[in-house]
Amino acid sequence: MMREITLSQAVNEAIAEEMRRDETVFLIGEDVAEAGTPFKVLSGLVEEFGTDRVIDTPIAEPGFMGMAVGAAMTGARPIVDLMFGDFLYLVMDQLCNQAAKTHYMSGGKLKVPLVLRTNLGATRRSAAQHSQSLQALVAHIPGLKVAMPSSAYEAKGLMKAAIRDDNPVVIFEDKLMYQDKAPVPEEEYLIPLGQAKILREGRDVTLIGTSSMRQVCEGAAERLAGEGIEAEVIDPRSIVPLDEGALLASALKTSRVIVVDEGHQSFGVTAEIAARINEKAFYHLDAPVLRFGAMDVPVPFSPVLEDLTVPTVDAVADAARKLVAGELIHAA
Amino acid sequence: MMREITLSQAVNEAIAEEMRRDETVFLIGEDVAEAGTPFKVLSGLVEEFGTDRVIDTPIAEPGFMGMAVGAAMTGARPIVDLMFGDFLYLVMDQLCNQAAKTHYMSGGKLKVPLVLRTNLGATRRSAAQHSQSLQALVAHIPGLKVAMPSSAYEAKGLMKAAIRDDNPVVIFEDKLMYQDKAPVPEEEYLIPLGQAKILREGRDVTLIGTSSMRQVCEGAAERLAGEGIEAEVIDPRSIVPLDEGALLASALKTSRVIVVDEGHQSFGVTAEIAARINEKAFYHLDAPVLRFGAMDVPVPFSPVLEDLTVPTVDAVADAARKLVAGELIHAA
Amino acid sequence: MNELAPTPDLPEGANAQDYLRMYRQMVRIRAFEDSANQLYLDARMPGLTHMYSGEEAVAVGICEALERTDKITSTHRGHGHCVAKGAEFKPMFCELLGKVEGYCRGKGGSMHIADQSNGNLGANAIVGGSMGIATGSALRAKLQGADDVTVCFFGDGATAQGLLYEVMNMAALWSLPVIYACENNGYSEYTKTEEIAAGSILARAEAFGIEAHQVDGQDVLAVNTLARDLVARARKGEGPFFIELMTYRYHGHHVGDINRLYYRSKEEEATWKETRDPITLFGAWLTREGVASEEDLQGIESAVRAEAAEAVSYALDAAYPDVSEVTMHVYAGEG
Amino acid sequence: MNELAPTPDLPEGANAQDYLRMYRQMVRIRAFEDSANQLYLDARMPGLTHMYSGEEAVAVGICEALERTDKITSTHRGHGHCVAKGAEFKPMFCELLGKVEGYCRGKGGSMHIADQSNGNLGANAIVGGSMGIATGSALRAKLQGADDVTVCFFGDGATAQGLLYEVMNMAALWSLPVIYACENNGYSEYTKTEEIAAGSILARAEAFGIEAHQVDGQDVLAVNTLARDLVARARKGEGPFFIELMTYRYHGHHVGDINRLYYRSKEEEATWKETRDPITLFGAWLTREGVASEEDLQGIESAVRAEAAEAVSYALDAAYPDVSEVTMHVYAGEG
Ligand SMILES: Cc1ncc(C[n+]2csc(CCOP(=O)(O)OP(=O)(O)O)c2C)c(N)n1
Ligand SMILES: Cc1ncc(C[n+]2csc(CCOP(=O)(O)OP(=O)(O)O)c2C)c(N)n1
Ligand SMILES: [Mg+2]
Ligand SMILES: [Mg+2]
Repeated sequence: MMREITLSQAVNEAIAEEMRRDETVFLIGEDVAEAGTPFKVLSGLVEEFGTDRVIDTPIAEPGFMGMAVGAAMTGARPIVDLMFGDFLYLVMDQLCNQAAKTHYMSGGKLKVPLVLRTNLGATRRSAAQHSQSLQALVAHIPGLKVAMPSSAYEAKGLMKAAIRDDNPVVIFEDKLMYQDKAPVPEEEYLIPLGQAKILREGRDVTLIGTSSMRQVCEGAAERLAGEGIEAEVIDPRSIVPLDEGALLASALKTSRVIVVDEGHQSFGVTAEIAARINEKAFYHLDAPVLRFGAMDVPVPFSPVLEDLTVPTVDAVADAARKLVAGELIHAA
Repeated sequence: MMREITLSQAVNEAIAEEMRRDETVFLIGEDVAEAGTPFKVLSGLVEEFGTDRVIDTPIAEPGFMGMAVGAAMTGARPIVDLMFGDFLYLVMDQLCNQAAKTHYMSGGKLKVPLVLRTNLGATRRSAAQHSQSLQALVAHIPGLKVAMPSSAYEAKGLMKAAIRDDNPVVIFEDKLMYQDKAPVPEEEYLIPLGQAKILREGRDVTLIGTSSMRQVCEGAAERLAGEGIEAEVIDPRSIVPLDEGALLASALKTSRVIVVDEGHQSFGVTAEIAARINEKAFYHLDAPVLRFGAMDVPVPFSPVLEDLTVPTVDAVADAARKLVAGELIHAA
Repeated sequence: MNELAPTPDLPEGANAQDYLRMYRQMVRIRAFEDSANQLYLDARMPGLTHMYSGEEAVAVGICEALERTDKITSTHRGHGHCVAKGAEFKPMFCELLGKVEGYCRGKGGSMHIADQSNGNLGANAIVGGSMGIATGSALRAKLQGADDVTVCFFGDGATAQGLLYEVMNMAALWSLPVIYACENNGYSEYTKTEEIAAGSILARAEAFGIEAHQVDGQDVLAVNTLARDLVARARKGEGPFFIELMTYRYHGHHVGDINRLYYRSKEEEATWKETRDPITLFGAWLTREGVASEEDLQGIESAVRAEAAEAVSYALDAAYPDVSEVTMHVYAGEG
Repeated sequence: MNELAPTPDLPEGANAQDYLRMYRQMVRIRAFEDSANQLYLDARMPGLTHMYSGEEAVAVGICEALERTDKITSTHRGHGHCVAKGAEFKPMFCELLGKVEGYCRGKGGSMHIADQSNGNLGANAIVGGSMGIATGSALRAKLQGADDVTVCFFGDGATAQGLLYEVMNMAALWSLPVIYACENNGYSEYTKTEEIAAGSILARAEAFGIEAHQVDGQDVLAVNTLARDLVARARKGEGPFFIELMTYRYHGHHVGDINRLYYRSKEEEATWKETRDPITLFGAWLTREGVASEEDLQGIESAVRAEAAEAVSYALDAAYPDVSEVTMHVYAGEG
């Protein structure tokens, strides 16, 4: 039987393997060395690779993000650790004006092979500045790739692919999944960016879920199965590049699609996926593509409020049921 | 006949009127005083209001953005001038983690009434870091309002409403439109955020255009009119709040919709508008909602390339023609 | 330095009541933190929190130099500032527990706790995130001819954020009434200050033409004396100022940071607690100077502890916000 | 100072050829800028551009102290750095005109121009935007045991950006081989430096423990002597360093900035041009010291002007990129 490891271990292994394989790979961020990050994801790496390759920084996100860009442009492959996804706002200029555009602006002469690993996810009772899921912001910027692992297996394979990619890649890990286990092969494998995965086949409705929203989709599918509804569950795994082909194929098959992502719903990831499917599969759809994102509110601290803001199995299953039953949802 | 003034004059008038009306309004930014900004939009204001209310700053966007938040929280109404929309990345933390969330995080106790005025628009041959249209980024963040004036008339009315709004409002002016004239009443008027405007009625197809893309839509409508196709042109005027009702009503009427916005297409403004219309008017649509955004590439310098990246009258008219003719576009 | 100087430069007009209020405020912070920590250990508090214990003389020494109309900005380690600026226990514990009677109606929690009506502009979960806000508050004061002063609290770790230098530059150029109060507790998270701060923190402020002082952050009188002077001068337009307050946090970086040996020793912690505790030192000074008796101080202590206990049980029983609150306060002027 | 010191501390191993190459490089920058300005005035150049004229001794003095493998980062006012680091005129003018033979295939334009193969990591249209890049390049050098040095050029205005202090802190903590070269030309856009910079720029670097020097940016020998010394020391691991180069831009902030009276006087401009021109000063020194004759210098000048003219007409005739280029180079490894 395949061994099971946690998502945290998977990330750690991926990085360790790539650091062994390629001397130019190094880690940089706050409390990544001895502390191994507050989530302990990087524990043990400084012991193996030393403080030259696992670099603790001052609390200066724009600074070390910019430095990673410069290091990447000149022959290194930095992995930047951004402690919380909410701090993306601080590094946007270095990430979006510099890293994302350098290859293009230089006419292909300079490359910026770096990985920015950060996280997403609410319901940790961490309030509005430590709970955001900001993948839509970076997905909007040409030149960046964006991966969203949905399990330990994906986390390892995507991380390894990202490290070897010659472009800036942003990886969002769900901080609530670090202790979730999944089967992960001992042998080396990579998951190319841009390949969605069908997690469950079904013919009645397609549930597309990113990151931990995969679990929400799988939970809903499980529940629907008990009611005789066969849901197909797909994880895009990366949203840039987006495996449009796989998503469309499923849409054509089921004619009904629900997209779930934990970022704010408006102007978020679900909008793009829904718009593309509508655009390219419109005449094959029985119903509008439905979307579930986080509520359009700053994440509240109080548990009774916070839990209301994220997509749930209940809500997704319910919507799927109505879609399949042919009920008009949100009909104007 | 109503006088015509430029968009630049309209913005200037709006700010001057509000500064006269309310002592707590002040302007802050780089070279806003004597220089009146590189676009000369604010010329004359320092002469009337003095350097205490028209404040030249060092080149420290995060710093003065943060200061505006603090000033707004304690009883002033700052208008922040951000010279290029591309610099939004630099102020994202102060804008999105602080300004946008303060009211909510404080349980309604603190308010942040500020206006961030900045610009968008390519084809000025300014290359990748001075040509972006980043409205989608801020529209994604709950707590911010986002206005996109499409003419001098809108620029004045929206600016006045924004200054009086008790929330952080981001206004994107199209820097290529500063010299465009439009009729603007001498009497005071405000344009409430969240009210779309129907610029041209039509029954065959709806063209939704933000900011200068309104001109593209009007140009397309003009051309289509010559061919007997009646296009309805709508300007949302603000994208947060979005006047969903007006957009849906038009979609129901014409059954065919095209959305045009100058931000990058993927994960952009057109995705949200298209997704919403699909979601809520699906059964009334004859065809998928089509989208035109800027190409998903960093804006190139070379004119021959840059001109390819933005939506054009040709492209929109062509798509509308095909929609009306019932041709499947992008059919899977 | 194991005891406070016997005859400090007494703040003008200070008297026994002032001293005892300062003492009481320090004890209140300690009691608040002990209760918060216990709530965490009992798994009755959602999320995490960062304890201010050990640093009480900083918040109290400074806030006792402020008027109610003066403003402060606070940090992720913000309970101390909140108490010191005049907050009550009940709405504080309610906030910590996500209850609707909290200062932020339960929406902010520990990292955003603030009694806004006393001029606390908010705790901030972005390290350095409030430096602009504080400086902007001071700009507003100057523009509107108000005479309030704003104090910006932040840690040694936050000095690495570029925002500080941007706003110090503007504060200095425009002589703003703001005081930058750097709480140097020797660590940012799990890293020693010397590993993350090159050169001299004071010199950085001075390079912008800002008068900068270092002070023993365990000595509430020294802190308060300096703060009174600088606040008065800032009010007259002589600001900005910078203070580096040398202090120590007793607990881990946050309540869950239990195994700390890999970044600091038990001995170091013990030395600070045993020889440099700000409450013990000030208590000893108060009795030595005859301002209060041991019994007086014990009386304060037990009254405060009782107040805290009562507030905790009040908060535990208090109501959560109604679900309708979730969409409330996203925008001002919309319910 | 109206003439260069007669007997400067001659850089070790320097000789007539070195001097003449320096002179020629300064002339090349001036000629490039004059042509660029003319292209703008003739409406043959798309967009705007920022002239380096007047500041030639800065870029040349520093870049002549560098090896080809050393790196620089440049600014919106980047033509001078580009020429000084070894770029050729033809691909530069092609870039300026958006032609496919440009260094960036026409995709970058004036604000992103760079001869990457000579270690120029790019001009940058974000003021201060390259400070992280330069420091990161130095970090890479240190990690990989390479001995190259990186010079980060930026203006006085850019010292207001917090990023500078973030990366100086890390560069100092980790002794990185980076030199921060602040081109203080007295203005950021239309604002005088003293209105936007509080305190002392040098002291700001020093506060981070960084050795900092001010030098006359019109004196190419002084700049070069200092730069050689610091580059050599940085190569040995003694970095980082900071240099403030006092200089002046002759043109407006950009080519369209014609009416400048509201922010600086005609007299000021004239004084700099007439008494502190870096090329004139160095030319006078060269003839005085007998390194070259007037005719030699004129020969250089006319050769350079001819080279520029030829490159301009080459670029004007050169091809634009094919439309297929628009989607090329968004991602590396995809065509
Ligand atoms: C921008 C940002 N980066 C990182 C963090 C994570 N973080 C929270 S507290 C902290 C350490 C802060 O150190 P210091 O400023 O010295 O304050 P102290 O905790 O010692 O009071 C860090 C790194 C954060 N909250 N915000
Ligand atoms: C982040 C950012 N803010 C503002 C600008 C607009 N801008 C371009 S150059 C400039 C002045 C820069 O002054 P300085 O650094 O002294 O360089 P100089 O132009 O004098 O060479 C400004 C404000 C910009 N390009 N980027
Ligand atoms: Mg600290
Ligand atoms: Mg300058």
